[in-house]
Amino acid sequence: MSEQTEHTHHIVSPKIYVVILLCLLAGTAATVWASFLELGIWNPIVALAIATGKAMLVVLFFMGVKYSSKLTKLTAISGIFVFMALIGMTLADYMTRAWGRW
Amino acid sequence: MSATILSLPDQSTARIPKTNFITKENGLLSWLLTSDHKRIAILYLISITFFFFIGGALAGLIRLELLTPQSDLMATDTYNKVFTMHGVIMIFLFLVPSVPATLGNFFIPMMIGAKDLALPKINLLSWYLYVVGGILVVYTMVSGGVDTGWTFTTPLSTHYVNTNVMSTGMAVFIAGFSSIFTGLNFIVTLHKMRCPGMTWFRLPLFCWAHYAASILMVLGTPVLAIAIVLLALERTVGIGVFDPTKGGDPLLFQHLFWFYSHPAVYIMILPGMGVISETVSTFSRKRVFGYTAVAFSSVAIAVFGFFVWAHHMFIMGISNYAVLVFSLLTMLVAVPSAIKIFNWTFTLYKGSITFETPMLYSFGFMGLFTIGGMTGVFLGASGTDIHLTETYFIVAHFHFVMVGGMLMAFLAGIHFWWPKMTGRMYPEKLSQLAAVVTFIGFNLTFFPQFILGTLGMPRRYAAYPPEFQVLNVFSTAGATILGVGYLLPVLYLTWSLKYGEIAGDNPWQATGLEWQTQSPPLTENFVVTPIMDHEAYDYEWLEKQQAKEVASVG
Amino acid sequence: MSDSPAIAHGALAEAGDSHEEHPAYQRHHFNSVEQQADTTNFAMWLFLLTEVMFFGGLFTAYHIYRNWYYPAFVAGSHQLDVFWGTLNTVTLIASSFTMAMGVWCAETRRKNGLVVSLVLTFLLGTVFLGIKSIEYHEKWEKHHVPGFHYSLQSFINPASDPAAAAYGDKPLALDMARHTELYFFLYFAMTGMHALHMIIGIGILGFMIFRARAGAYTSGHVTFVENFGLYWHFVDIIWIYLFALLYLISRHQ
Amino acid sequence: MNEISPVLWQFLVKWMTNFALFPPEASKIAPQMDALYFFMVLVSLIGLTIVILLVVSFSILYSKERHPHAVQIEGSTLLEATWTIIPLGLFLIMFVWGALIYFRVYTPPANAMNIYVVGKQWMWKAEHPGGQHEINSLHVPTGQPVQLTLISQDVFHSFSIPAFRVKREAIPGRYTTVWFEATTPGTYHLFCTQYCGTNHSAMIGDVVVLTPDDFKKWLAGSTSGNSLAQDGERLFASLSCTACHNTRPDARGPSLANVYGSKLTLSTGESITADDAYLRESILSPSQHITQGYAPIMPTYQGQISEEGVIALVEYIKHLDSDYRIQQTTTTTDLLPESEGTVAGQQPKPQGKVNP
Repeated sequence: MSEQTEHTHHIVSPKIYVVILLCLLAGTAATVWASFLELGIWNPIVALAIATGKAMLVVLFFMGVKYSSKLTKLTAISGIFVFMALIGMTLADYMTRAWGRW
Repeated sequence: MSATILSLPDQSTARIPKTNFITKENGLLSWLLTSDHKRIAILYLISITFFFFIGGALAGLIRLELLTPQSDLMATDTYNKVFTMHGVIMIFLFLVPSVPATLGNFFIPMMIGAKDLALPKINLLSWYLYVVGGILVVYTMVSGGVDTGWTFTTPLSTHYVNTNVMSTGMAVFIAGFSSIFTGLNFIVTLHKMRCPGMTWFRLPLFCWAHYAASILMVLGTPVLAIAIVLLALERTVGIGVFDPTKGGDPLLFQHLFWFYSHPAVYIMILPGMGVISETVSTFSRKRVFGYTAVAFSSVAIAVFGFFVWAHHMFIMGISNYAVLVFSLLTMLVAVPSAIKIFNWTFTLYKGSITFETPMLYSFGFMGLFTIGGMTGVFLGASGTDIHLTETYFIVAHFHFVMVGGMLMAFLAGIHFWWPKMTGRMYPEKLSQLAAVVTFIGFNLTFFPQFILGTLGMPRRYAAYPPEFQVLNVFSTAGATILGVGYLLPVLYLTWSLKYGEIAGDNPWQATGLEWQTQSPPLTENFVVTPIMDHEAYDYEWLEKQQAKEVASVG
Repeated sequence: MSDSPAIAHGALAEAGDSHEEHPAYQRHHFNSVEQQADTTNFAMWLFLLTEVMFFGGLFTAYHIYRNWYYPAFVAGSHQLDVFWGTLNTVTLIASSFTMAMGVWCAETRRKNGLVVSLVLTFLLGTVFLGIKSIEYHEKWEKHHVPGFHYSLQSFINPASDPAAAAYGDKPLALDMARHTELYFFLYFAMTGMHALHMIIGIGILGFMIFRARAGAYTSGHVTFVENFGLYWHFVDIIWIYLFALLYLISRHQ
Repeated sequence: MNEISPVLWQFLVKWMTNFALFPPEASKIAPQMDALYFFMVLVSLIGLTIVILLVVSFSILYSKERHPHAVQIEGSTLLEATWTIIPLGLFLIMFVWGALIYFRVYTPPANAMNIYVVGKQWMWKAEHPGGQHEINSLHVPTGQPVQLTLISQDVFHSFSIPAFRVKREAIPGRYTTVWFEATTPGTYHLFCTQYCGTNHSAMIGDVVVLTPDDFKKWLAGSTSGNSLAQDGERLFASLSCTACHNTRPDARGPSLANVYGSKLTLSTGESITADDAYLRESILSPSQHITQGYAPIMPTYQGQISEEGVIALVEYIKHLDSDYRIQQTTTTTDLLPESEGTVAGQQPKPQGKVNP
C-alpha cells in the first residue's frame, strides 16, 4: 500500500461517548450561565472559549480525530489555520483603519 | 532543423491498439455516464475549447472597438457587457479548469500508477456542474449579458445595474463547485492512490503542482461561494450587508471576493508550471534541477497564496497598516516563482536539448512568465501600485501571466501528451510555426499595454484620449496574429485524429509512468499495477528499460 | 446548493469487475478495502474543510458588524429566546451522541442498536428543526425578517415588546435600531444555512435508516455511516458556535 | 504605391505628432514614484536578460547535436540559496521604498488646502471651500499642497490623475483622501479608473494647474457667491440643528465651536479626535458618536442630506471657530429675513453669538 494505513480501525467505547456527552452538556450549561454574568469585555471571550472547548471535544472524540491518522489531524488543523487567516487578516484591516488618518 | 528525440514505430506496420479507453465502449451514454478519468478529461477538453473560442471572439471584439479613440464599433453598454463576458468566461470557464480538468484528470492517475481517481463519480459530477455553469453563462449572454465586470463590484452589482447579475452569479457558484470537486479528487488521489514504491519525492512535479493548486481550490472557492450568496441576497432582499446606506461595508465584499480570486490566479498558474516541469525535463533529457526546491516552491505558493489578497485593494481605503502587511507578504509569494524559473533554466544546463513544439511553448512560457512575474512585483510594491492599479498595466500584467504563462503551458501540455491521449502525432512543422506565431502575436498585443498602463489609460474604457491610439492599434494588430496562432492548433489537432502518424507507446522517450503503457491507454491504465523502483526523472533507468526491450525482442 | 455528501454515495457497494477475490462493496479501482475506507474518510474531511471556509465568510461578516454595531447586536440577541436556544443546543448534542453510538453499533455489527440510534438521531434532528421553525415563525410575526418590511418597533420602544422589556433595554436611537436589521440578516443567514445542512443531513439519515434495516451497514462495510457521522458532528459544531455567537451576546440585566 | 491617400495621410500625421510614451511629471511625488518605477524596470530587465541569456546559451551549447548525452545533475543548494535570497532582497527593497511613497501620498500634510470631490455616476463634482463648484474639472495652484477629500454618492469610482501619479478610490459611505503638490502649470487628464457602469469611460475631465496668482484670479472669477461654509450655515439653520446645537448653557446638544480637531470623549468612554470623517459619521449615524453627558436624542439624517450637503455642513462646523467664520455667520444671519429660517413653528436661535 502506498502509505501504511496507520488508520487502525480504533473503535471508541461507548463509555467515552457518555463522558463526552456529559462534558458537552456541562459546557452548554456553563456558557449559558456565564452569559448571565456581567463580565464586560470577558463575556465574548468566555463564550468563545467554552464553545471552542466543546468543539474540540466533538472533533477529538465523536469524530475520532484523536485516534485517526496524522493526515486527518493535519487536514483539520490546516482548515482551521486558513479559517483563522480569513477572519484574522480581514479583522486586522478593520481594526487598524482608525490608526492612520483614513 | 536540429535533430529530434521523436521515435515513432514503423508507420507501415504500426496500428492504434485495438482495445483502449476510447474503443472499450461506444455510444453517447458510455461517454456521458462514464466514470473513467480519461473520458471525463476528453469531455472537459471539448467543452473548455468551446468556451475558450467564445471568450477569444469576445476578446477580438474588444480589440476591434479599441482600434479608435471614440466608442464607435458598439454602444458603451454593449462594450461593457462584452468585456464582462470575456472576463467571466475566460477565468471561470477556461483558466481555472483547463490544465487540471483536462491534463490533470487524464494523467495524474497514470503518473502515480493508479487505475483511476479516488472518487470517479465525483469527477463526473464535477464535469456536469461545469456544463451547467457553462449553460447558465451562455443563457446570460443570450438573454442580455451582464455589465458589472468579472469582479461584480458592489454596490454597482447590487443596486445600480439591471442586467443578469443573478444568473451569472449562479453560473460562477455552480462552476465553483466543479472546481472544488476536482481539487478534492486530486488531493485524495495523490495521498491515497499511489502505486507501491511511489513515494512523495518520486512523484512527477506535475503532480506536486496539482497538489498545491488543489489545496487552493478546496480552501479558497467556498469563500467565493458565500460571497456570491451574500451578493444575491443583497441584490434581491436588500439585507444591507454591503450597502453603506444600511450600515453595511462594500469593502467587505472586496475582502471576501479577493480572498478567493487571488488564490484563483495561483490555481490557474500552478498546473501550468507542472506541465512546464515535465516538458523542460523531457526535451533536455535531464532530471529537473533542484527537484525538491521546485516541489516545495509549489506548496509555498499555495500556502502564501492565502495571505496576500488585499493587494488588489491598496487604493480602496483599507488601513495603511494593512497595506504594509499585505505588500510584504506579496513580495514573499513572488519568490517561489523566481525559484522555479531559475530551476527550469538550469535544467537545460548540460542537457541534450531538442526544439519540438512543446519545448518552443515552454521557452515562450519561461520568457513571458518572467516578465509577467516581475510586473506583478510593480503592483505589489504599494507605492507604484497607486499609479499603476486599475490601468492597462494591470491588464498587461495578468495577460502576460495568464495568456503568456498558463495558456502557453496548456498548449505545451496538449502538444506533449497528444500522442498519449489519441495515439496520433500532430504535424511537427506546422505546430512549430503556430507556436512562433502565437509568441509574436502575444508580444505585439500585450507589450504596448504596459506603456499604455504607465500613461494612465484606465481599464474597461470604450473611449480613450487620442494620444493612446497608436499603442492600441499595435495591440489590435497583435491580437489578430494571436487569433491566428490559436486557431491553427484546433485545425491540425483535429486533422491529426484521422491522418496523424501512429505515435506508439513512448514517442518522446519520456520517463513518466504514463509513457510506459500503450497509447491511447487502456481503461484501467495498466495491465498490472506498476512498481515504482526509480527516481522521478530517471533517464538511465529508461535506457536500461529500452535496452532490455531490444534484448527481449531481438 | 448540491452539497449533499454525494461522496458517501460514491463509496457505496457496486459490483466492480473483480478479477481477484475481494468483497462485493470494494470499487474496482481500489486495491484493498482499507484503502477505500481511508480514501472516502479523507475525502469527507476535505469536504468538511470546504464547509468550514463557506461558514468562514459569514463569521467574518458577523465579527465586523458586531464590532461596529454592538448595541444593535445586543438588542437583537435579546429578541432570541435563550430557552429555545439552549434546548436546541442540548438536542443537537444529544443527536451527536446518538450518532456516535450509531457508528459504534455499526462497527460492532449490532443491527438493532444501529437502527435505534439512527432513528433517535433522526427524531432529535427533526425536533431541532421544529424548534427552529417556531423561532422563525415568531420572528415572522414580529416583522424581524430583514427585507420584508422589517419593523424597528421593538427596538425604538422596547417597553412595547415583552422580550426586550425582560432585559430592561433602553430605547435605541433610530440609526442604531436600523442596524438591528443587519443582526437579523446574519441570524437568518447563519442559522438558515445551518438548517439547510440539517435538512440535507436528515434526508440522508432517512435513506440510511432504510438501508440499515436491510442490514447494509452491519456486515463490515461501515464507511457510509462513519462519513455521515463526520458530517453530522460538523453540523453540530457549527451550531455550538452559532449558539454562542448569536444567542449569548450579553444576557445580563 | 505612388502616393498615400489623404485619409491614410491624415492618420499618419496625427499618429506621429500626437503620440505619447510616458506621462508628464507634474507633481512633487511624480519624480519619486518614477524613480522607484525605473528601478523596478531596471531590475526586471536585468532579470529577464539573465534568464534569456542562460536559456539561449544553454540551448546552443547543449543542443542534441552538440551534446548528445545529458549529464544528470541533482541540483545545488548554493544556487538555490542565491536565487532565493537575491530576489527576496530586491523585492524587500522595493517593498520598503514603495511603502514610503505610499504613506507619503496618503498622509496629507497639515497645511494642505482641502478640496472636496464627490463622485457621482458618471461625473466628478469638485467643491472648493471658497464656494467654487466644478464639474469634471479641477483647478489647483502650483507650489501649494492640495488635499482631496473624496466620497461617492452611488458606486465605487476612482479619482486618477496620471500626470500627478495619484489615484484614490471614491467609496460610498466613507471619506478617503489623497494629496499632491502640483509643480508645472498645464492641463492634464483626469480619469475615473474604477468601473462604474455604462458611461465609465465618459467620466473624465481636466486638471488645470495654474500659477498662484492665476489661481486667485480664477477663484475670484468663478465663485458661486456663497462659500461652502455659508451653504452649510444655511443648511444648518434649515435642518433646525440650531434647536439643540446653540450657545445657550442648557442646550441639548454640545456646542460645536472649536470642535473640529479637538479630542472628544464619547458616551462609551473612548476618546476620539473630531476630524472630517467623525463629523460626517455623527451627522449620519449619531447614536455611536454621542459626546459624554448628552442624551442620544439626535435623529439620523441618513438619506435626507446629499453628500454635497454633508460636505457643506462639515465645512461650516470646521470653520465655526475662526474669526472669519464668526464675522461671516453674523452678517449672513442678519441678511436672512426672519421668516425664511423658521422651520415648522420653531424660532431659529441666532447662531452668530458663539461662545468666545
